[in-house]
Amino acid sequence: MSAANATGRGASPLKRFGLPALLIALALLFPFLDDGLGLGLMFPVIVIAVYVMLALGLNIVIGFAGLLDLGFVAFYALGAYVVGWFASGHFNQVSISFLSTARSISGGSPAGIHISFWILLIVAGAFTALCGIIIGAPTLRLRGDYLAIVTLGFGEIIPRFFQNGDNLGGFNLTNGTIGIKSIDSPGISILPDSLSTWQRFGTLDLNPWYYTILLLVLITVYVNIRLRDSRLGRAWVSVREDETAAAAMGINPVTTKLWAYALGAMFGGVAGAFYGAFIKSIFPTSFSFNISILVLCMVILGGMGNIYGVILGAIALQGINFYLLPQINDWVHAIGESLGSPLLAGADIPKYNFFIFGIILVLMMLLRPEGIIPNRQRQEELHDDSDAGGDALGGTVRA
Amino acid sequence: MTTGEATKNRSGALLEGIRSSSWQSRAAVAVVAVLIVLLLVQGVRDPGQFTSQLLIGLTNGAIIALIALGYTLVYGIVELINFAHGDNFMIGSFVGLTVLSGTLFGLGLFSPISGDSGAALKIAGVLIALVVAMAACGAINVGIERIAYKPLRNSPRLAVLITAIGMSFILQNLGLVWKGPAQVPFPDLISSANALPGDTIVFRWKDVFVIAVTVPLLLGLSYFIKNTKQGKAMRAVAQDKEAAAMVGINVNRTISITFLLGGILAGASGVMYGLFNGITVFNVGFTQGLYAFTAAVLGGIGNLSGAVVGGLLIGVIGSMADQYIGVRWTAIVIFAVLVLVLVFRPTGLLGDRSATQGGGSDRA
Amino acid sequence: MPEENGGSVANVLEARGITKAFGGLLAVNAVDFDIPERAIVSLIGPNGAGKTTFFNMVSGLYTPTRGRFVLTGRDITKMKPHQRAQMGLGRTFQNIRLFGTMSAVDNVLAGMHVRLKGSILGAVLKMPGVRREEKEAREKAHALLDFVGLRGRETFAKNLPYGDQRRLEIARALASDPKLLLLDEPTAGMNPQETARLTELIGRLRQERGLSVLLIEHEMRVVMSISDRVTVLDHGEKISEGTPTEVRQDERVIEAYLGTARTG
Amino acid sequence: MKGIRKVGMLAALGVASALTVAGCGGGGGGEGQGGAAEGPTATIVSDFPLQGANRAQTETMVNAIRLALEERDGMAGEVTVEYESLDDATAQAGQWDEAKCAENAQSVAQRDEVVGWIGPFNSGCAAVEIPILNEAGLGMISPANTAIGLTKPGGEPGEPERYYPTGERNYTRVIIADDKQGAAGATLMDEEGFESVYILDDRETYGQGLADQFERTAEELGIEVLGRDGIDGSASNYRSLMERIAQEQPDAIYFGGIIENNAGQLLKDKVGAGMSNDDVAFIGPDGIFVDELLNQAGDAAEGIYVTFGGLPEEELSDEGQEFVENFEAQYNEDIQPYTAYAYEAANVMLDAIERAYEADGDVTREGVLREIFATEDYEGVLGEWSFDEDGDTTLTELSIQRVEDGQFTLDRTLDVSDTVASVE
Repeated sequence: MSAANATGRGASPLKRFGLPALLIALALLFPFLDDGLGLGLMFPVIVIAVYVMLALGLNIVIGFAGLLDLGFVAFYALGAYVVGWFASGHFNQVSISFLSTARSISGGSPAGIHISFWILLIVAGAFTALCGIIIGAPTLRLRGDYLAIVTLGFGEIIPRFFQNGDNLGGFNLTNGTIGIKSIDSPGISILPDSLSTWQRFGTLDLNPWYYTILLLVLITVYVNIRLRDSRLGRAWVSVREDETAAAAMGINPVTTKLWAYALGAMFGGVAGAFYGAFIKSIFPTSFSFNISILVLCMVILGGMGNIYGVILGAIALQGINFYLLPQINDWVHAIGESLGSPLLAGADIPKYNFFIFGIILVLMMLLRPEGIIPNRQRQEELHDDSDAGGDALGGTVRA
Repeated sequence: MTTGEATKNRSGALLEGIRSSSWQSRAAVAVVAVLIVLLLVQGVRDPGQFTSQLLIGLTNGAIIALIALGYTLVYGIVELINFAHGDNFMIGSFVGLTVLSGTLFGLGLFSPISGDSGAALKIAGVLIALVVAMAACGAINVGIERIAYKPLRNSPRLAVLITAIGMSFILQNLGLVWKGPAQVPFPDLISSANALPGDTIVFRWKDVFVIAVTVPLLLGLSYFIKNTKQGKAMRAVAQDKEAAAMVGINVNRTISITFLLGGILAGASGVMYGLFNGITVFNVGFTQGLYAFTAAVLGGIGNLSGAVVGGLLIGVIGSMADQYIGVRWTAIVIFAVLVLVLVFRPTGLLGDRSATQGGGSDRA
Repeated sequence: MPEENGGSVANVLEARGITKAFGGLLAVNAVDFDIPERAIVSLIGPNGAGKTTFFNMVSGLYTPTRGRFVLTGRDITKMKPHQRAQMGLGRTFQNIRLFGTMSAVDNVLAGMHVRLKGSILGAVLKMPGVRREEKEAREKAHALLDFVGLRGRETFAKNLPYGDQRRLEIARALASDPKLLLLDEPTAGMNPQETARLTELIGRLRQERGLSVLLIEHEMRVVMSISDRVTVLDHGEKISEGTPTEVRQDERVIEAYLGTARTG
Repeated sequence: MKGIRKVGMLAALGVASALTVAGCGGGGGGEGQGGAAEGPTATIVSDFPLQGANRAQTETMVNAIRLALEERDGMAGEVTVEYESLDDATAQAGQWDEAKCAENAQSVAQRDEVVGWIGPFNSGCAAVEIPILNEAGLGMISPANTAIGLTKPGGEPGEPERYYPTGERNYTRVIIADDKQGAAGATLMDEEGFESVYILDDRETYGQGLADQFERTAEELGIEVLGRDGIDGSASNYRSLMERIAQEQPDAIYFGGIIENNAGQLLKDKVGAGMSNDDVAFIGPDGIFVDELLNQAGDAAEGIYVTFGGLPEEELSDEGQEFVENFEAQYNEDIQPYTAYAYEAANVMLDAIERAYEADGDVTREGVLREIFATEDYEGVLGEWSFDEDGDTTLTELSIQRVEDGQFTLDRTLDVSDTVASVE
């Protein structure tokens, strides 16, 4: 990473800024593209962007600091619940509103706590970072697999706690399995009426949602890059590579890891907060172990530690999930019909989703363990005797 | 770091850990003691109920223990959390079910195992189902190792962990396609009648069956590892692969045999699970696997007796939580135990991984 | 220890009654040990004498069973390795432990970690202070690499030649501005030329940078040529201490070395 | 604007069938070719979880909708009707997924040619979808949602208004809501003279809501509630739980939940703990009213009661009987409890489209929605009923099944309108 950075400094400005600029421009224009071509992909793209953010958060923990976290979903859930608690009618015992878009049909101030979404994004980030520190502080001195197991334990406990949290000594904290519903929409109320879709994000025009998550993703990417190239980024790599040696250099392994954990948790939490507001409902069952695994696979598939690879991994996996697998079903049916084969025409591909997913994971690891776009350092670790070359962004391909 | 140095480091760290966290350990011991006292008070208040729950917990735990052994064996040798193990267990129960429905179709239900005519057939059927499932799961486990783990032996652990997760997905999907998404019933071959006289304490023939399968398997496994040449090779490989290879042990073969043993245990526990609970389902491997894995960690992963103790403890903790805390909190209690054990005693209850010792926790 | 404090030469490190027991085995037994300022002190002894254990206790990997360490007047016995490093203790490892997939410069920068102040927020916001600091740090790292005589600054550490890796490790240790540098068999596996260059480098550490050095070394020629003082351990006990010449002539030392040679 | 979007849609269909729809190419390929090309074309969609444990059930529901359409030659009066089946489940979740629900609703909301929505299956999914489709003014008919709060107060605070941001209703259901079904369970206990009950639920929206309703009515009727627990549907067995319930010596155990959450195991362990169904009655809701339960639980299912928010197939109207015959002949599979409801929902929807076209000369969402709510004295497979102003069915007749000789048999029908009124 830092080495790549050094190489990057020498690379032409076109290469350094050209590709990201092109990608950002493309991302900015996507809604027009979607509308013009009638793709109808806005919704899945927004969900994919949420996963990109999650994957980038987990990338800090796994890719940069080398901590295997199997319970990342916990922070996602916590972030979502922050929005659920403070931007809905859930705590109907009180009625507090602050810069919120929430309105009451009866005209009075709506029951529950309604705080501006924008404030809650920050609150969610801070809260999950704090939770990351609370969970991490006693556990991060564990190494490798043990840490993975503890995080897995937390990942199982927290959603179950939300599930049971509708009656904690008579207090309804989480509304149990029924979940928290009718979460307030974000909005920027100071805008003129001509931008009414931005005053209160609606469900029919998804552009405000899209640009919001795009901004969040870009911030995440930027922070990821800055951190990677910072003093802390070096400390992460050194702790990942050799904790004992890092400690002998005066790097405190526990606080270094704790930072990774807290920052990763923060991005997970912000992603969760956005997701909660976007879906408008939170159910504890949506935060299952599978999500942790899915995000983990995104990070690994894309190339641990490589920011662009992780983004690509998230897009690829969630794309497969949302888009490709249902499509395959249609294709197989179409092929079956044209061939007159009732077996294919009636084949039930969704039934094999897990199978396809599993095969992808196994093949990927067997054929290209360093990920789609490998991180240069990680590639070195994986291919022990090959020499250096290429940079993180472009990624020399050595399968 | 050389092995010797690593060992020294570890023991040094352990000593240091015990000393520096003594107040924590003391607090933990105090909490555990209070809990045990509370349980005993309940036990004295209603001994029948307490004993029944204890026995339920122990039999549930025995099944978990068998699955946990598979995790711990593999971890001890290759330091891999074999995520596919739980799903292999599920496949085992499906194989057993298929065998049973094929050979014993239409057999009368609900007759206790006694001298009547069906009994011999039942026993034979159960035995065949067990053997076939054990063989099938053993083969699957070895196959998975060959295809998905062996090529990655020198890769970072994360890579292997991902393939393990991938294999788990594949097996689960196989189960889904094979037996469908719904729970599938097992034939009711073993009586649910109480094996003990009276009805204050319930210990059913099904529970007897679990013990009757588990104990010989454990003894056999323990004998195999302690006394046979292959078992000794396993221990050697677990200690140090390179050194073992240098003294002429076939490391690949030893690893295969470990996976074979793990698969055999998964197959046996799968059939046992089905016969015992009467129902199995394609995703049973996930939850049971998670509990079993927790058990393995609780006992000290890599440690065989630890897996057994951990399994039994998880079973008992589960049933006690069902009884005294509330069913909805049971899973949380079990995972909280997992987290607390790891935080306060990362090496597990039986700590020292003497039996099949997994190497350094700090391999880069 | 009044006499040390009153003396003209202050000690960088004072070890008093250091004892380490592994189970029932006494690896190090009641060793007193001083390292004066700007001194090169060597610790030698046959295999299994407790050198590495003692060394690891100094650097904080092990905690002594009894006894205490004082580094530049402060008790560091209970400190963790990274705290000791922050206090001014730098070290290298017997079997080189560089951050293999970081470039040489980045290895040195990682060593500089504790001397840099850049906060996370500063790094994220690219604050001018942080940028200036990074720039200065990079220049300093280059200077350190020059000092140890290493080219190939952007090469991955693990791809450097063996001798260069040793030098890089020293540069990395120097990056944290230590007052005391612990070198664990720095010439292990080196050919005579490399050994000579490294010996010269160790000498320059004291002359040019004013460091104290604690050296564990097998290569007697190195020990005898650059040490101000040599301490000999055997079976966990200090059996001799003095100038190289004194130690060389000490009967017990000869006996200890011959004894181990005899038994094996 | 409308024109542009139409063009856009055509382009989309031309380039790639970009939306995650599975329907058109599948089994119902022949639909929509009934001649009479002069009328307009409209599309209806259904939204069910087509993956995971509910699959067997939801597939029959999709087929039932296809059947309804085929019986009319793909026409609702003059209007040619296209049908698409959406899936709100994901492989990862193995069941409905709120993101998928929202996505389906979002994408459909923006397609003007869609005028009707049949579904969803799960009440939790409905809570996600209704607000989105409400803003789009799309009329919904659910064949399976029973959570009360979707249409009327009695669930959580703020319900049902929170689901209807425009203030206008757009959601109806042909199934009887949980308040009535929960009451039916309690009424059954009352009639049978059971005095105490232990309540279990599967901690899902459906089961927990139902158990809440049951608990309320039971307390109204003076039945002692000995305890309440939420089970983990993935537990290996419930022996400890049943052991503990046995100590309480209840007259009955009520389970609010679905078969997927291990109801078969629960029954086995109940009987195994010495609580035979004769000594301690077991009452469950329509969520376990599936033949699969008999298969799973075997002898342990003998004698249990199951409440159903409607009538079983043999009690259906003549149209109902005819539907069962047609369906089983056409698709060669047994109907499931909700199959007839999907069929009814489809017919109500098609009739509404027909009436809307007759009245307006065009098929619009507004028109269809208006006509859905105008459904009155409808004679369908479920009997004769209307939608009330909340969009709920006016049917109040529920049935209680009992398992006898390994089969669900109608035990009695209950009219619970009085009981519910007293609770409210």
